[in-house]
Amino acid sequence: MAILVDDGTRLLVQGITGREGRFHTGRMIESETKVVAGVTPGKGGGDFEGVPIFDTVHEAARETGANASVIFVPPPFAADAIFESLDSGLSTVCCITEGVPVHDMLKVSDYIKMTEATLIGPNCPGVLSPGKSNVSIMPGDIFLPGNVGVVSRSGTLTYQVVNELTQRGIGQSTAVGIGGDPIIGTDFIEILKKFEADPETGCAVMIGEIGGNAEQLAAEYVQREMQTPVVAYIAGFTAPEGKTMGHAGAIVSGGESTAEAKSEALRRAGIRAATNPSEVAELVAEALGKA
Amino acid sequence: MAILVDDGTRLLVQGITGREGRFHTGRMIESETKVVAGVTPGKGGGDFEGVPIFDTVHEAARETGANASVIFVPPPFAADAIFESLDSGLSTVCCITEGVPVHDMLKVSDYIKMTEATLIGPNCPGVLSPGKSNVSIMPGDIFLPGNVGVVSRSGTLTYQVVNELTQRGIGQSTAVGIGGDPIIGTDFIEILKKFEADPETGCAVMIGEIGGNAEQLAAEYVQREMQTPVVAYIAGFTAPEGKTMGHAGAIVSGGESTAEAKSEALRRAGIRAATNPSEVAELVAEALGKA
Amino acid sequence: MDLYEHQGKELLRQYGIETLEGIVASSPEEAREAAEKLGGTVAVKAQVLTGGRGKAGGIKVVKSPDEAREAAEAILGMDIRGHTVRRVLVEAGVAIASEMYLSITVDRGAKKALILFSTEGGVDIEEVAEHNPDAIARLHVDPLVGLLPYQVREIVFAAGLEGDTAKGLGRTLTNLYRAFEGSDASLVEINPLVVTEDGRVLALDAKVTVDNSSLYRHEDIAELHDVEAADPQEQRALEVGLQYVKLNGDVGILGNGAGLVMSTLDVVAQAGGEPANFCDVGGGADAEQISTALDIVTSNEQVKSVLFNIFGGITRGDEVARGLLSAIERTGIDLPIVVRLDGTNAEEGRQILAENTPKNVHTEETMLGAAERAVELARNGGR
Amino acid sequence: MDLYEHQGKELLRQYGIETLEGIVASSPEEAREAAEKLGGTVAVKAQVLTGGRGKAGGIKVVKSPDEAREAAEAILGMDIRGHTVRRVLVEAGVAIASEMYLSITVDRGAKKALILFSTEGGVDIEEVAEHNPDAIARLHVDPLVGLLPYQVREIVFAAGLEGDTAKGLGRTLTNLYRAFEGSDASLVEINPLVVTEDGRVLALDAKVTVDNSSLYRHEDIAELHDVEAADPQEQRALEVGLQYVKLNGDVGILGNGAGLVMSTLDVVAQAGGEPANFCDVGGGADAEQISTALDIVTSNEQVKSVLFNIFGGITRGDEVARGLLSAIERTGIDLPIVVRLDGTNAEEGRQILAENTPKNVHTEETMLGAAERAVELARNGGR
Repeated sequence: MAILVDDGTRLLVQGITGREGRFHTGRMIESETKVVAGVTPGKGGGDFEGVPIFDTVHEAARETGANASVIFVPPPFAADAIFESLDSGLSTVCCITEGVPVHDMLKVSDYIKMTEATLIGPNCPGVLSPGKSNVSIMPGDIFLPGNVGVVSRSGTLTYQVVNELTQRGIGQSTAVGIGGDPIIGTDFIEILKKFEADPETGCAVMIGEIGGNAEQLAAEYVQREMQTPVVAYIAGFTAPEGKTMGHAGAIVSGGESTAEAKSEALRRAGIRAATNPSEVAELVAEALGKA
Repeated sequence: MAILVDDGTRLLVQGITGREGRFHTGRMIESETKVVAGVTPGKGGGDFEGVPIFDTVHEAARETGANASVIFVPPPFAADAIFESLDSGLSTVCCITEGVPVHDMLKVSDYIKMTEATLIGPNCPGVLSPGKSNVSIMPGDIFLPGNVGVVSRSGTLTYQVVNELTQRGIGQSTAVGIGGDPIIGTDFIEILKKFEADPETGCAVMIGEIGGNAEQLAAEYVQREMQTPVVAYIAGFTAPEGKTMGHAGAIVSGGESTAEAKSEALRRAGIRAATNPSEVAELVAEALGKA
Repeated sequence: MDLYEHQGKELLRQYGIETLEGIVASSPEEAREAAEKLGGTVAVKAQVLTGGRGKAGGIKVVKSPDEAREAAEAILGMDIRGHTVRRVLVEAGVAIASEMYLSITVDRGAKKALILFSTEGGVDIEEVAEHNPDAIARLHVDPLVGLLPYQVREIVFAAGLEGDTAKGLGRTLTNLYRAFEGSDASLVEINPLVVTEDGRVLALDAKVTVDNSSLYRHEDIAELHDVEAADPQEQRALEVGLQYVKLNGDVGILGNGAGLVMSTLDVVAQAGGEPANFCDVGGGADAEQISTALDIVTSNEQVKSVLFNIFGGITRGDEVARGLLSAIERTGIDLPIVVRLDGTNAEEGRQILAENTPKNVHTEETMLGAAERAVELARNGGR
Repeated sequence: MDLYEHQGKELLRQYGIETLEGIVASSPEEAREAAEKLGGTVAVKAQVLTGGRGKAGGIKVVKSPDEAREAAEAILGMDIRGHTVRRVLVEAGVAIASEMYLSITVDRGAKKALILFSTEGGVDIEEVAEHNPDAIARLHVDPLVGLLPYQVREIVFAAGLEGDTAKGLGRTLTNLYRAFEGSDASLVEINPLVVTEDGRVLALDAKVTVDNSSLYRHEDIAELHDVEAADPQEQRALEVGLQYVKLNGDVGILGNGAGLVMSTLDVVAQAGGEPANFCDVGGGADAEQISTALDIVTSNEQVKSVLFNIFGGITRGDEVARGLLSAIERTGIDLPIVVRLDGTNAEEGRQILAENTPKNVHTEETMLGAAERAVELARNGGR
């Protein structure tokens, strides 16, 4: 198995003819992802490295049987691209685009409740199931097939952690970068649930950051519901304090958004909490009995 | 059992101090419905026949444990009243109000997909489970507890059919008036599903009208999924032809909205189709082996 | 509420949709003046609240003011599907490159707005829908999200247009959705939507139906209601909140709730009678409304008996009985009236009637019995 | 992007929210003139992009133009939490009956807008939230549905207001939500929102934060950005799309992705060093941006060594290497630079560096190794 993307994933690339779209489509094809269609309005009828290009996602999905999409369109058009994917019945949508307006994402994530689809991102590296499918901008060659599920708010930090795992010979089932924006399609808990349900995932790694309280909520879920061992790492112990105006933020979050507070909450929930990426790999090895 | 409302229903009346609200609250109390709260903004703190009145539904639900509401507020405020009920966590909402703008209902019925609640109506008589709970404007004294589930687009025609059943000694599990407006909260199929799942319902009666194609869709569902016998009646064989401008309506419905076309579709699906209310009772008796 | 073509176009123009220049005329002379003002070839188009006017000869294209006068003379007063033409729209001519179809309506099943678009616009669109359904693009719009840019693109790609003409179509669709939402319409239809030879996109016709329930928040639209066009009795019914449609039989019918009234019509037909009308007094009718309803129903000279079928829910039997008695007293109606009263406060209602029964009022226990009695009374000559 | 009080109030006024009359002054004399113009008692308020100015002495209520001049003299140039006061808002006085708190913010967990309201407005609202949470009404607004009338009523009932004052609060909330949506704000906060003795509802303060990602569609707001207020290097970083925050250590840090950079800071600290800054070159950085980033990081005189930590995804190793080399060439930087390159095109990047290694560039295989090396180099004196 694996979660979200696998051998059965037929990928459509939205914004395939842009700079990032072209570059990463090439790389996803190299990782043996089945890229079946590209969409760029006005460029329908052409192709990119053998991948047919369509004007609309509906048409592309109908003609090619695509069931997932990855989005590289510029921020002002990203929400529209997500809606287009959702309305075309794609089940997994990864929005890589950085800088999508928060109010656009509020509307998108409300709408998604009316669908069966999963949105990953925006401002995320995507999803990769080693040896099966790469729907991401993650460097495929650092991954190794295996049984560790990785979920992260941060892109490059994910690569760092995956790299540390791979160097120790510990492979991954699926790595999911959920994105670091204030409003994202899928949170830690929903991904952890999928890992818990996935027989191929024997250990989950959660990589968090300062800000918000998503890690605390996830910790509660882990303690309450998960059998699969979880290793966590929160970055930002020495991060500069964010400047905040007004009181609303503090009232909402209850003021517990530092790395210390988060790591403390994780430990209280019985989760192994690392202090740097190398330690993550050590703790995973320990959890898997490979130390 | 019964569906939607029963002994456990704790009812809140929105618009309890208006003319209709006062009248029907009295009647629902007479039918031994547990009316636990009323809401009229600005009249909080008072009471109506011993039922405490609140300014907001949130407050009323929190204070009284109400889990269902019935709405009697005027049309311009009806959609807002529905949203208020949904956001307060009530699980069954009956909107009696007639004349709610269609575009308001489009928004409401979209929003409802994000909740767990059931909306009945608008422009409907409500829901009544004889001997258990009356969340409706239906005259309670024509009902008899029993095992026939009744679902109808028409208010008064429902009473007529129920009356015919009761006069033959055939009781009802629950009667649901889903309303006759173009956009309603709950369609035939969803109610038929609930009857199918209700061990107390041994036969379902579906009462339709000309217009739209809800009856045809329901017939398909009945044929495909239902074990419970279904008796149907479509009113409007001699109805004046509606005047329609433009082609869109005909293109959408495919032109099959006459009573003949509907009855034909029902019969094709193996459903007993009556030609008048008395015949409904006869066919039900037959279906229940009481003829 | 249906709008006339010229009203619909005015509404669409308010939302930025392009139409031809046009002038409304109610006499041949006005039509001549209008044609003179517009110059060149003009179309003289019957303004009626029904379809099929083209096939009925209600549209004529003419080349001079005098011809416009003649055309208007022929069209004004014409009967099109029961609608008398009282006004024509005189509209400037244009060179057309292609005709498309574009509409937005409410899809009851999906509970969403539905856009229909075809490059095969014109009078035969329903035929296209039946025989070549793929030629019609269908697109649902989520009511909360609204029309999205990608949806506009889908329609533009379906049209196969490019450049400024593509932009014109996109703008038209965006504005049409704004008009649909902004005016609480249940239908906005442009057929044909044309591309002119110089690449503009124009609405050549406009059918707009506004949701009656929303008129309270659209005073400007409510004012457009054409009182003269309606049957005077239907109009009077509307004003007091009743639904009334005249039919051709002799049994006047009056009940509460569209379903029950429809069923009553059916039962009367099954009993061998012919309904004279459909009259729904609605939910919660009071004595005043009941009285007006009876008045309207009996004002039809063909009516020989009246079947009064009430099953009370919101409507209360006592109110009904009082309304009936006051109507009889006020109007002196002496037609036979068969009353069948059940449901909310029916007991009280029946008692009120029993205490004051005028001799032309007959009560019956069942709907079937009441229908049979009314049919029999009508057959025996009524008044 | 945070707005100054006077800018936030201007925005709120555009959406129909009432505020006091006020004039911005950048000198004591301008403050005096403003006070003269407004007449009577006025408040002189420091304009800074941080909270806590009241406690820091940044607000003074004075009774004459001369006092206003003196107050401005004291406030202008003041340092409040690292922000230098360069302007004051001179605002008319008003007789206050009660102080409330009202804000709308984005609730990340619920993915909805969240309204917070309390009758206990003023500086201690966070304390109220902690010790008496029930005194704060919380109301989520669905992003697609928007603010509903019942929600406005809930807040008005929570306020316990009646009549025109209740209407004033309802109007304020409705308009505040319009401002929140219309300006793509992530925070709009009015604290205190006051009821005046004559029953008006006024915003006495305004904190508005607009989502940076949305500024492309709010040119008017983007123009308000106060370039002078920012640290010049932070400002320069912003202009080329980098995230840069100055810190107090001596190890300059540069990486891609906020998470990786934060983690790098942590690892440097664990290795016994002190980060001199946070610098995220973001996703897909090109040679030009990398070069500027290095320039900014090394312009800090305290920096003794630089740790360059790149794990490529969108960012490509070859681009990074080229950027680094061109920056060194262009600026002649001779500080020790420890480079750790991994991920997309890292191979190519490492090769480019290997072929052209300037002698102050050291490459390391691992993040931990690179951190330790950078800390060691900084300890040994750097340049």
